Amino acid sequence: MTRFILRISLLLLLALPARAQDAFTAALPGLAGGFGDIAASVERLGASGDPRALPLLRALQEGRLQKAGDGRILLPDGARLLDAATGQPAEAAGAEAVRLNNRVRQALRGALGRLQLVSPDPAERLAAAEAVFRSRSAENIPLLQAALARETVPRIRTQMELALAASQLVGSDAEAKRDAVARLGASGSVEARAVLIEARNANPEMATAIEVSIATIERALAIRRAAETLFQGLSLGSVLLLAALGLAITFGVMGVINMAHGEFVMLGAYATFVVQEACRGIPWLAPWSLVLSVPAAFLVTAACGALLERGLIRHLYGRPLETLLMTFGVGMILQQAVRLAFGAQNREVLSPPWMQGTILLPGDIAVTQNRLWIIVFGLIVLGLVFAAIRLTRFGLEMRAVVQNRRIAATMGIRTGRVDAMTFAFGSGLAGMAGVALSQIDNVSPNLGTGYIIDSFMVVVFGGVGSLAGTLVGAMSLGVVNKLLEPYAGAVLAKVFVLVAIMLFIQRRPKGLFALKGRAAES
Amino acid sequence: MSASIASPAPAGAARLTIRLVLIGAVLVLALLPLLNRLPPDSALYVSDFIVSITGKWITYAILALAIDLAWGYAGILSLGHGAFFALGGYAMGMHLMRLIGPRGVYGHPTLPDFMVFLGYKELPWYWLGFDHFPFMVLMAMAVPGMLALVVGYLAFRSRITGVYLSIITQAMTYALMLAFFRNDMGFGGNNGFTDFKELLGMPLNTDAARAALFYASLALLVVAFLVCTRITQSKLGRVLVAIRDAESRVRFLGYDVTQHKLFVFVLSAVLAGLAGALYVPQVGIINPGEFSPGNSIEAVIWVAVGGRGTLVGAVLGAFSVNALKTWLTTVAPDLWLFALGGLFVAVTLFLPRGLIGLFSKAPK
Amino acid sequence: MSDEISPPLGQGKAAKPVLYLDGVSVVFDGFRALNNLSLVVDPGELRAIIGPNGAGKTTMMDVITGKTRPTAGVVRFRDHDLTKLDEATIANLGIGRKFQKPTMFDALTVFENLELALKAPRGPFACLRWALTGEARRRIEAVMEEVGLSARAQDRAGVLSHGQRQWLEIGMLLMQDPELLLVDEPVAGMTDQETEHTAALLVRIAGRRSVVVVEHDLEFVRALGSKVTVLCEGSTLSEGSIDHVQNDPRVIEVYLGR
Amino acid sequence: MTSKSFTFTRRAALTGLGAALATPALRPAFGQGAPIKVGVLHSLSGTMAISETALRDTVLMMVEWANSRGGVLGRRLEAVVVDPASNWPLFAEKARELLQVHKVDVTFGCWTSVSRKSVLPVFEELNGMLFYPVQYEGEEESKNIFYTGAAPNQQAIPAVEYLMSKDGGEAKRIALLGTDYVYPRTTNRILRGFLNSKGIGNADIMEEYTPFGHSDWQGIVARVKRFASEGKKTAIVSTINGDANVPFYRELGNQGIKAEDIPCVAFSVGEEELAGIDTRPLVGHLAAWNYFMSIKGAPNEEFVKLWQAYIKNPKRVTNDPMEATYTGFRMWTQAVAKAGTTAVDAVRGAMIGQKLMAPCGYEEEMLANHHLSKPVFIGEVQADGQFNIVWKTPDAVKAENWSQFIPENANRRR
Repeated sequence: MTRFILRISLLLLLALPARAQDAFTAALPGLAGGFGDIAASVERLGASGDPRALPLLRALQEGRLQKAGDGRILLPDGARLLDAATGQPAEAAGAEAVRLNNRVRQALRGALGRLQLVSPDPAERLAAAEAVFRSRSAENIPLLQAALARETVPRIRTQMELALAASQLVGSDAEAKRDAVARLGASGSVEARAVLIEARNANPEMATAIEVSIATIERALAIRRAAETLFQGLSLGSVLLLAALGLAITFGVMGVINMAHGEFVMLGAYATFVVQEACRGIPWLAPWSLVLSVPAAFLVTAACGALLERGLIRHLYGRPLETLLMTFGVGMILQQAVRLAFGAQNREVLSPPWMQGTILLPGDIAVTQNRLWIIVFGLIVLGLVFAAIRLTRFGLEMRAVVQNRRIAATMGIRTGRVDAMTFAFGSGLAGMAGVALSQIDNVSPNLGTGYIIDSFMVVVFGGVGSLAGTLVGAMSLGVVNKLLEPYAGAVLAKVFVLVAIMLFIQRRPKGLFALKGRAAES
Repeated sequence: MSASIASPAPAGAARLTIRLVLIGAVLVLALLPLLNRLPPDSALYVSDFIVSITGKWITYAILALAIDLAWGYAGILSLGHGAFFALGGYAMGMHLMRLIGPRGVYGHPTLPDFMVFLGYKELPWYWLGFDHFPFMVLMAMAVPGMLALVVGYLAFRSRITGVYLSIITQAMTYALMLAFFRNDMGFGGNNGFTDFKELLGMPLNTDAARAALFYASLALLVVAFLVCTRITQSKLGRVLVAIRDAESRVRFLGYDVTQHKLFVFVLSAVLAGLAGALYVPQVGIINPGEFSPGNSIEAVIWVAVGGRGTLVGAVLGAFSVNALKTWLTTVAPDLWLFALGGLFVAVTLFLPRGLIGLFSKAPK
Repeated sequence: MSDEISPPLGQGKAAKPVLYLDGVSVVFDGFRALNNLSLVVDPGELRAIIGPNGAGKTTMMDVITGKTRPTAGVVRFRDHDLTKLDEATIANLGIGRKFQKPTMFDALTVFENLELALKAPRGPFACLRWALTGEARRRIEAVMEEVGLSARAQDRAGVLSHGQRQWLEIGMLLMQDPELLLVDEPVAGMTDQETEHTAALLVRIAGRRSVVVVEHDLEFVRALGSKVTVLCEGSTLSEGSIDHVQNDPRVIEVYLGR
Repeated sequence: MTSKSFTFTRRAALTGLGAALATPALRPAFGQGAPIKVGVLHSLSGTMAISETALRDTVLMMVEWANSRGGVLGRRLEAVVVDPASNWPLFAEKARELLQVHKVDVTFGCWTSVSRKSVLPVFEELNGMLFYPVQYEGEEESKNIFYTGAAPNQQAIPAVEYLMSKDGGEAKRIALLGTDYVYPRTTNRILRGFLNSKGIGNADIMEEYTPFGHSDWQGIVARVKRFASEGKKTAIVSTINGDANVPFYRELGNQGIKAEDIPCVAFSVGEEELAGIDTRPLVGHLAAWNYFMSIKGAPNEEFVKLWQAYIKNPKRVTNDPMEATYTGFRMWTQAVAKAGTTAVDAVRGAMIGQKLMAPCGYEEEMLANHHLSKPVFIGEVQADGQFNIVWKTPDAVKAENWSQFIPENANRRR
């Protein structure tokens, strides 16, 4: 009798909502267990479709979910903690956070994906579609089909269709499988390729069709890879350009060999750090601290440059080799001063949100945002330098002093002031390079040393005194380096480039964009 | 540009004084290993540390001499002389590695330890012959010499001078540094060579070996100094000074400037290579850090501090800067870079003729 | 390199010219420094070249001595094509040059400057082995006598006055024992007396060698009493005796029109 | 010639004065013996200063700690700090100076393998004693060195085992990325042998080396991504050293490599290194060490408190080599107390078998091969720059400095 009643109640419980609720409660204890238990529970929660699962899993993802000493799972709700099973407030004493590892995170992504496929937020739906794609499972097919039926945003649709194809590939419907292979092949994405390669071994009967699809993807990827290599080269080139622009002024225009140039770059990076720390307390300003750093770094390093020029370098005009040795000493001092002031450890310079992650250019070419911004920044700085030299009074005076100091002086130009300003300008550019480098490299006292020789090579290769040469030099060195890298490795590529430049300079001692004519002779 | 540089030929009486001072200095140096044999409580006792560190400084002085010959006289400011020094050092290092034989950690009869654990099966061809001392000595001279010949020929033929030459030679040593850092080069990568056992049958960790290396270095310094003096006081020396001050004018006199520069550059590289070869067994390690551009610049600064274009100044500079560095890195480990950097600034600004300039009157 | 010393002494106009320039042009960045220039200098001849600033006088010297490569044209010295040779080889063939701005080695003494110029094997090993023979010393002393610097033999060239530097450089030319001398503005900064002395010296030298003098000072050119070539905008404007060119209307126009 | 560092003298004077004023009764009274000299051989300038200055401070802290407890053998400790400036021959010179001129009784120092290799002959020749606190490639054993960092079997192999386990994501393809020097080369060789023994063929192993301080990781990270897209679960094992890590992790974050997809386990990235990186995009990437600052328990709390009080910064982090320095130092004081002298030979004998409840929460023991038994922890990077320990060995693991995965060691196996 009791058995009969039990059966009836079980049947009743099996009615959908009840069954789901039961699955929800049943999955909870696992969350207090080891990582394997947690992952299993998460999967069950994701499959449950229970409305309470979503806030719970989100809390878990954000590390807010607590477990009590007795194994009850506690969900934070404002300041209170609620028992996840009963929804009643619970005692928080002795509770500790449920910890995550990669396995749990992976399960979470799939579970959340399934639950969020119909989320009202398009960004969440897109992320969910990507997550479901990764956690491909035949169980997702109906979910995806339902979601697709309602979806209107093309980009999300594409992603959902991919996810559906990937899920169908591990399903049992042979017809759908064949179709999925073709659709995955047409997508041209790296992830689809991975899915196909994985499926190849599991489905020997479809090997030919899969190979065809993989080959289609490979063709699309080859073009994209070439474009990405080009981008990497331009990105490296823009870093070189930024590092070398200041030298193009101080060395190219004034003929001063400033071995402390790298240290000015480093100072610029530290200025970025200081500005960031100053903005830290002001939430609306914090994401823009990097923008503020640009003028700040320029001013700081320009001031240091002016000081260096007026205090030391001007006594050594006409003796470039002595300047070289002296500025080497200055570089040592600057490095150690920063080390003592800020500590030898790296300093953390955050990337603002708009500089993080990857974006897709037309043609699905993936480029990292920070690199893209640095290329843009490099070109803007180059444009500003060009404008400063060609369009401003200062630029005119600078060119006059460089061409004929004596005559410029007789025309009333204060050549000493122009020298100081020119040097300060070049140093300020180094500081701006430091702002960019703080986004890709260490902010440490040694930051500048890695760039000094490359910068000199860029200036000499491009042609001393030519901004166009510096641009072309930097970009071509960057691209050639990246073209060689996959074959020769990072080190040899660099060695080859260095040797090539040395040989090139033997052929054309004045560089790519040589100043011609009698002026260049003297 | 360098009108203030002293002429290589001081007047007779002054020259005699300099000679006496130099002979005295050599004798004092020669006494050091002997004083090391005195009982430690003796007033004249010189510690092992002083002997070994002085031996190292002597090789630095030879390097400085080589740089001064090229820079102070011919106006060739190479910022890559550390590369020649390091190449000589690597030649010696390879010899010493070969001599370890089966005493290595893995007990392989021919392969050095690093090759064993990098999975080499046999010795690369460019390691052959380095087990013979004379071959090593030849290579310690020939490899830096050949490199100088090639780089110098290309540069001088294209009339690359002044700062351009400095930048190119700097790139040369930088490229070599990157290349030697690669483990695939077969030179031990970043670790380079170390844990040497013996040289010419002498165990290296003995006082006798230290004294022998000390005297070998001192002898090379004296010979190098005499060779450099002979060159600078010959007509060749005057041609070099002429090239330094007005290169194109020398061409119009019918001198093949490329040949003269090449001669002195190669000779200077060979000297640097030999100095490097003697340096390695005394410090017990050679690694790609020796190629770092900073090292070469520092060596140039020794010459500038001592006073360039004087030979004596180069030696004086190498000793004094290194002594200062050794002392400061112990008494002021956090602040020594300020002192050294400050010294470099001060010397270029206030003592264009270096420490030697303090002792001799200006030429005008 | 040729070490032969065979100045074709005393040969007449019929002899082969020492220096032969034909149709020489030099273009810098679109600017024609020399424009189809032709010039023939005979053995033993003394030739004065005048012309306004920018006429191409110095460029012409640069072309002859190998410092600048012509864009077009023939430049021959005896049988040698100078456009293919470098400065040192040309100098060793027997062409000496004195620069507009006296250039020597300031860190060396007067004696050492002359010693470097003295005709002798020029290679680095030869220089290393070089020892000053009595003969060489006598020659150097003779030249010092000639240019009036005997008293300053052991002084650094850097401390000489401008006029003395001119003399020293002329002395260096003499030490080179060249067949052809190119002398750029030799009397700038000299006193009248020194100028006269220089003119006499050049005339004396010219008997044995060919001398080409570039000069602004017309009095000095007149004192040389030689054939005069007037350059303008990179080409020959007029050629002949000093009186001839001074009366040439084109020359007058160029000089007055400026 | 007295040669205490300027900073140390000042700091010691200040703290000593402070202690004297605050608690005059507790002022340690030292016996008549001359001070015991402790050499500190860590780079304070140049590229390695980033890592090594913290170790210098740790040794100074321990000297102060020992002195505050009455010194060792009733004698005061005195630190001799020198700056070998990240220059390897200078390391050898300074080692000689410490031993011959300053006659130090013990030296704590070195970080890179090459610096240790360069001073090793000096310590052997002059019979000095060096405590080396950093994990390294093994394949070495010197009677004059005590290795208090991990040998490869105490770090690399457990980490890769974890990656291949169910919890670690069941990696079937491994990308070995390293800086081109001997530690990564040897470690990767050992790992390759280990992976092959676990059925992962060479086609599923990618190995790539970069120079020191490499800053442009775009191409390599893109290649790893491609390598990972070939149908098997992939993981990265990083032996990237020092400075190159910041640009590497930035690139990893920016190219969207998530720990759930391609986890990256590092052997040279600790709390100090993470201090210079925005760790939010890196959550879930791993590090294998024998100590993490986030370890619970009294020994670690004591250590962290001591450090933050000494450095006067409540936010400064501790890391594995600092813990190794601390552990080595304390074992040395125990051994000196046991031997009753600082003489190297006697202390060496007394060192073997020394035990200490280390900050890592396990009892560590100095083994006869001069290496420590150590537990292994795998931690996942958290958003706050600390590590969340996701796996640990049940016991301390005995060090195997001669790896069984290097065939040449076959005849050495014990």
